[in-house]
Amino acid sequence: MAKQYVSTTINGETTEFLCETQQTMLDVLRDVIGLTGAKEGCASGDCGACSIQVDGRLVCSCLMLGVEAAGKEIITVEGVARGDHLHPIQQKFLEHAALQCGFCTPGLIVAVKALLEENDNPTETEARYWLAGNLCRCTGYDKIIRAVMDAAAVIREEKASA
Amino acid sequence: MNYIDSNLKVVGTRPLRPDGVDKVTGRAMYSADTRVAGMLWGKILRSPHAHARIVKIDTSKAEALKGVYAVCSAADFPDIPSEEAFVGEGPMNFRDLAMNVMARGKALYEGHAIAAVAASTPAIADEALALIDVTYEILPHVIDVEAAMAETAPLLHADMFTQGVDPKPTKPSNIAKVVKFKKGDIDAGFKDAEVIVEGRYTTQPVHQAYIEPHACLATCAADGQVTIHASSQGHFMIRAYTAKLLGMEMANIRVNPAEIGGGFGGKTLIYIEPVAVKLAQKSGKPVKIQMTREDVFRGTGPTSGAVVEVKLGAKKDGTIVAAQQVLKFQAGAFAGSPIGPGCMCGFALYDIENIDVLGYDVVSNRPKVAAYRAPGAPITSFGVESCLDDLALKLGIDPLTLRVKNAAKNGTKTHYGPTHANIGFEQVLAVAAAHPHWNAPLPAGQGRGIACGFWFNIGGESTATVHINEDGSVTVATGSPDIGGSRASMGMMVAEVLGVPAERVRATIADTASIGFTHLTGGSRVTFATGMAATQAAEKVVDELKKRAAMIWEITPDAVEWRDGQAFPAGTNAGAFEPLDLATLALKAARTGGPVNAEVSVNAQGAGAGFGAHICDVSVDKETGHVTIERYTAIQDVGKAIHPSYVEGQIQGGAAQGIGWALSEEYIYNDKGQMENPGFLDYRCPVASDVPMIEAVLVEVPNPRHPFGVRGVGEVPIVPPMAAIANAIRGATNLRMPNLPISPPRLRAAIDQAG
Amino acid sequence: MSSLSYAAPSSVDEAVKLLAGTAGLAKVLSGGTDLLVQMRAGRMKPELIVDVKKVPGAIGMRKENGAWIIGASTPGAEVEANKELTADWPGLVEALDLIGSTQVQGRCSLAGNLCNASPAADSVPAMYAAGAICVVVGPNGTREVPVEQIPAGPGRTTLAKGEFILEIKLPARTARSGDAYLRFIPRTEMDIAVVGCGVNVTLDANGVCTAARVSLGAVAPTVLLVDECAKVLIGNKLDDATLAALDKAAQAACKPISDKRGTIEFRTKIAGVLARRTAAIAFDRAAGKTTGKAH
Amino acid sequence: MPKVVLSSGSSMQALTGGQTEFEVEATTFRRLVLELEQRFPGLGKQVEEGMAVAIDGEIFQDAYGAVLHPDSEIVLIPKIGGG
Repeated sequence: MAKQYVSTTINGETTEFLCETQQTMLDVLRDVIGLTGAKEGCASGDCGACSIQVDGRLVCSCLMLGVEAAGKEIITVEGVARGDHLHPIQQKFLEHAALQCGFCTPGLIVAVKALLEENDNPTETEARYWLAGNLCRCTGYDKIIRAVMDAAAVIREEKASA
Repeated sequence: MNYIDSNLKVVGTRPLRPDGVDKVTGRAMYSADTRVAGMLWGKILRSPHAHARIVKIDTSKAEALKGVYAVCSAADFPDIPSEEAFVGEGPMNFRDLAMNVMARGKALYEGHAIAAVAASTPAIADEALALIDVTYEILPHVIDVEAAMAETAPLLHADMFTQGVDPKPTKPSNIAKVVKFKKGDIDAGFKDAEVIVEGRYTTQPVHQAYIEPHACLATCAADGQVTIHASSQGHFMIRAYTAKLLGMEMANIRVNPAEIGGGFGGKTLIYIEPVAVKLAQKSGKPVKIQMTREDVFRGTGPTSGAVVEVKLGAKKDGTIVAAQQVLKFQAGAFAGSPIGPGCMCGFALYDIENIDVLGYDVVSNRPKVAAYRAPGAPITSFGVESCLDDLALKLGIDPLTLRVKNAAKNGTKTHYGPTHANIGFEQVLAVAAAHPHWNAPLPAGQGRGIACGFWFNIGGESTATVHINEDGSVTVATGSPDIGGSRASMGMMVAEVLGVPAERVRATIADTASIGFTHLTGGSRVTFATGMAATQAAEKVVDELKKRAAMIWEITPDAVEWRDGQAFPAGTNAGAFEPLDLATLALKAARTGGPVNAEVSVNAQGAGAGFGAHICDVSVDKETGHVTIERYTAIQDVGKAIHPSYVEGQIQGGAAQGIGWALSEEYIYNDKGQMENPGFLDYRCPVASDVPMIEAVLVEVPNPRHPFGVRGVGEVPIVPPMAAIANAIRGATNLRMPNLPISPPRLRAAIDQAG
Repeated sequence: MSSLSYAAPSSVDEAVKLLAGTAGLAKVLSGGTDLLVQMRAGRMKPELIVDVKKVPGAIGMRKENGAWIIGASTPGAEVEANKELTADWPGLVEALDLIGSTQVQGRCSLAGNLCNASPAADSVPAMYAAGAICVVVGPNGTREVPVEQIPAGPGRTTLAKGEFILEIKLPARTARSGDAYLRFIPRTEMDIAVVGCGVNVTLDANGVCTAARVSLGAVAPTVLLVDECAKVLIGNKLDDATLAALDKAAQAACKPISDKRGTIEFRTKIAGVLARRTAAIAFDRAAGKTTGKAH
Repeated sequence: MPKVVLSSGSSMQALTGGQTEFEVEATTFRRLVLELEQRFPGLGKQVEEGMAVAIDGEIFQDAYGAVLHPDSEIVLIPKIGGG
């Protein structure tokens, strides 16, 4: 079966790959490109562990075909840190102990990034509903939400002082 | 040495976890993240039938497919004899385990593994599975526990005769075991009682629902040596079970522990590892097996669903004088539900003179149950704590006061034998009574509930090594998979003993070939038992460092004192020397006798039992039956919190899982015995918007049997939520909801019925 | 093994040719939030996937003398970001917003939700209530079809081979009009609707209803447009008597099944509850009272 | 002599012919296991592999070394695992 050629941008790098039509973007990231940060928890869009940004918009990479990546700007968890230092969201997740097993964390980091890009001052309720598609079985969400609110504050300060 | 009352510098603080950065940047390697060149994809064919005789398995078409390198079924595995052993978690019959990993003769539940293939791509593997031709003779099936107990029920195992009844039965049964516990004289107790309440409660099986599906990668060298990369709650468990099922020597299997994406007890068993090894042996290539979410739901173990009958008798003043329980636990397709702990935990919280508990371990055509957080305790306590609430109501006594009046204390003899020692239940109840939540006025229309929980916690075998690196930094390695941040607590205990900052100590998990045996991560044992080993290893290192300093100063080791990461002369008559720090001593290690390391193995005893009390407020939409958790507080005796954030996290996570168990999680079967909701869409775990902030209140009653006073914390928090929520719903609606989950259709129906 | 091909045409003609020209099953890909799951589960085995998102008109929104024309493949998140559209059709936008998670919002589309033809689809009852018109393109050119004529049954539509929905038209808003959509689910998010209800009303200066469309989801093989409920509203204010009659009419219209998501009894009762609650929001909006989210 | 109590939950009365309490001459748990096996064939093995014991109130799992006193009470209970 002829594979499809795709040229795209992943975490700022121009990336070319070959994939089969039925391979999802998640399959491509993990099995073709070797970016295993995005996780497969369900492959049906119900857990959010595979969350990525496509042209800035939050999506489940398991609900997108690899071929659809052509010409898009894709951000995965591997592309969130700012060079050699952590993004405030990552820093706050660590400070608040907002992870236990850490398997849902990559998806959450990307989902929170998308949230704070759209709204840097969410209420607790807004944050909880925005993240309803990111299942976490370890934490009960408490520390995750605290980390989100704290990271939002940092990002607002950064903007103010910029 | 004991540090409980010493002035601690590291333990009790909240440093960043050592493995944190990898996990927030996507670098951490979980089971499915490992891949090697030339790797094949293994997939497993599962039974579509709940109960069927396997007449024939024809794999010829699959084997002929291009890209398929190996196919296997039960015929490829040794037919091992029935043998009880306690290698991992709970008594395990290896014949049952083998037959669960690959069905032999009969498929006992929908999702039971029948055969497996290894192919060059996942797509080819899927195609190959479709080409395997299995002839089934469909048999009548049974799903529900009481139906399975009936004389006329379809039998799963012709050779299963109920254990624990005298005389030994002559007819086989689905009842694997009967368990009885007695204390005092139950009949006299009820005669003595002035008030009696009883209830019948049911709970649904619930899945641990770790977000990481089971996965492993097996490679097999020409000389028969096998390497397995897998995440689990015990890589030594994987080695032992895989060796047993394949008839291999343990030394020929090396298991590398991948990061684990949640387990909660569900990864204390194996499902795919022997299959991956077998396929690797047959194909001569590395084989990776990765379960789908549907595989996880259909093929792996939830905890038992159950029927729980409770009868309580009390004096008017609230003294409980008689307590009786009958428990019927689903074990799934093979014997071994947590009926033992189920029978022990419910009444372990209270000082009651007369107790009678009867438990049944019952097989039916469901996946074999696996451990899930305090196995058995949440089920039994849902019944007991709900019934206690009704008793309080009938007595006109505040439900917390009733629990205080009857609370178990040090010296209370339990109905299963042990006497409680060093427990903190009274302290927990006192904190609950004084807590602002318990004393806050209840908003109109809301209900407030309280319930308590108990778990033994265990110790057991652990190994830890501490290395002083050449530059004076420190590494601690253990054999305990880190499921929730234990690397942080290991590093902190070692740092405390060495007198260095937490950041100076790196904690890792060593593979089965690189460290001594360590029992799996479960039973809330790691911070207690492995922590004990790590602490003792650090102490040995300190003794060695003192010797080295003594050698440098030419004085006797007992004239050296270790403080704040440095060696000092002990007093003036020891001589006047500049203190020697870790870096200096490490630098001189070669001259003073070589590397400074220590390894300690323990079989830790004296694990301290844990008690918790949860308070929750709910509001109920009486038109839809929808329940909202408005406020939630979880109070628990944690002994000593090494890293308080991760202790709070355990409690918050356990409470949230309990909220799902109470309100929304359940297995839905059709009349063919097939699960209808094998995915996160319709198996409804709580999402972020379903739960409020969960206030975790840490009560610290130190366990004198641990150097830092640690007692296990991971399991207690899932015990109280179901009853706490049901009790709150009763407060809001005046309805006792005895059946879980308390879903909107159930609650609306109950509201309509009450009129 | 079965080969699957993919095309992303840049014109209607090209897309129609591809869809009509395939011997086997050809599927239109908009957001793919249903299609990819069905393919993964093996329930759907297409030969060709036609990604129509590059077709002019498929993505984006515009207002033409009061009427909104929405590209049928526009991701929910993009539709929700349009403040003016949200002001005109808050109920429809909220319904779209209820499909799946934030992640799903980044992909899911009105056409996908409609053509997946699930009776429980959240945006469909809202489109029924709004009186939306589908612009269908195909081998025989373009035709405009009322939205309620698209679903034929669970998983089936009335679209002919080679046809797909390019745009969704919403009629121009008249004064004192408002719409709302509510659904009931066991959790607060991420579930499929057990019952869904859309209401769209126009009031006179005294708050008396002059026009109404009421729809119910997940209580029959397809979403229902319930005239009996509309009749109850028209000519009345939303007083207790009207609410009671609306509840009764909604329950009477239900022909649900019992399944893993709800029983016949429960669905029927909830349909009545939601009809009342949704109507209350729609009336408030028509009267210019609230603009806040309904959930 | 230390007293052994079979908590009925141990479901081992079958091996002891219904006896639930008896005295055993032993100063360590190891000796106890050997004595039990000798007196009730199968019981010692069962205790070793499937059981935990409460010695004077404290639960031990795999504790050969545990010391028994003349007045010790040893209760045999199911082994405890956990999640």
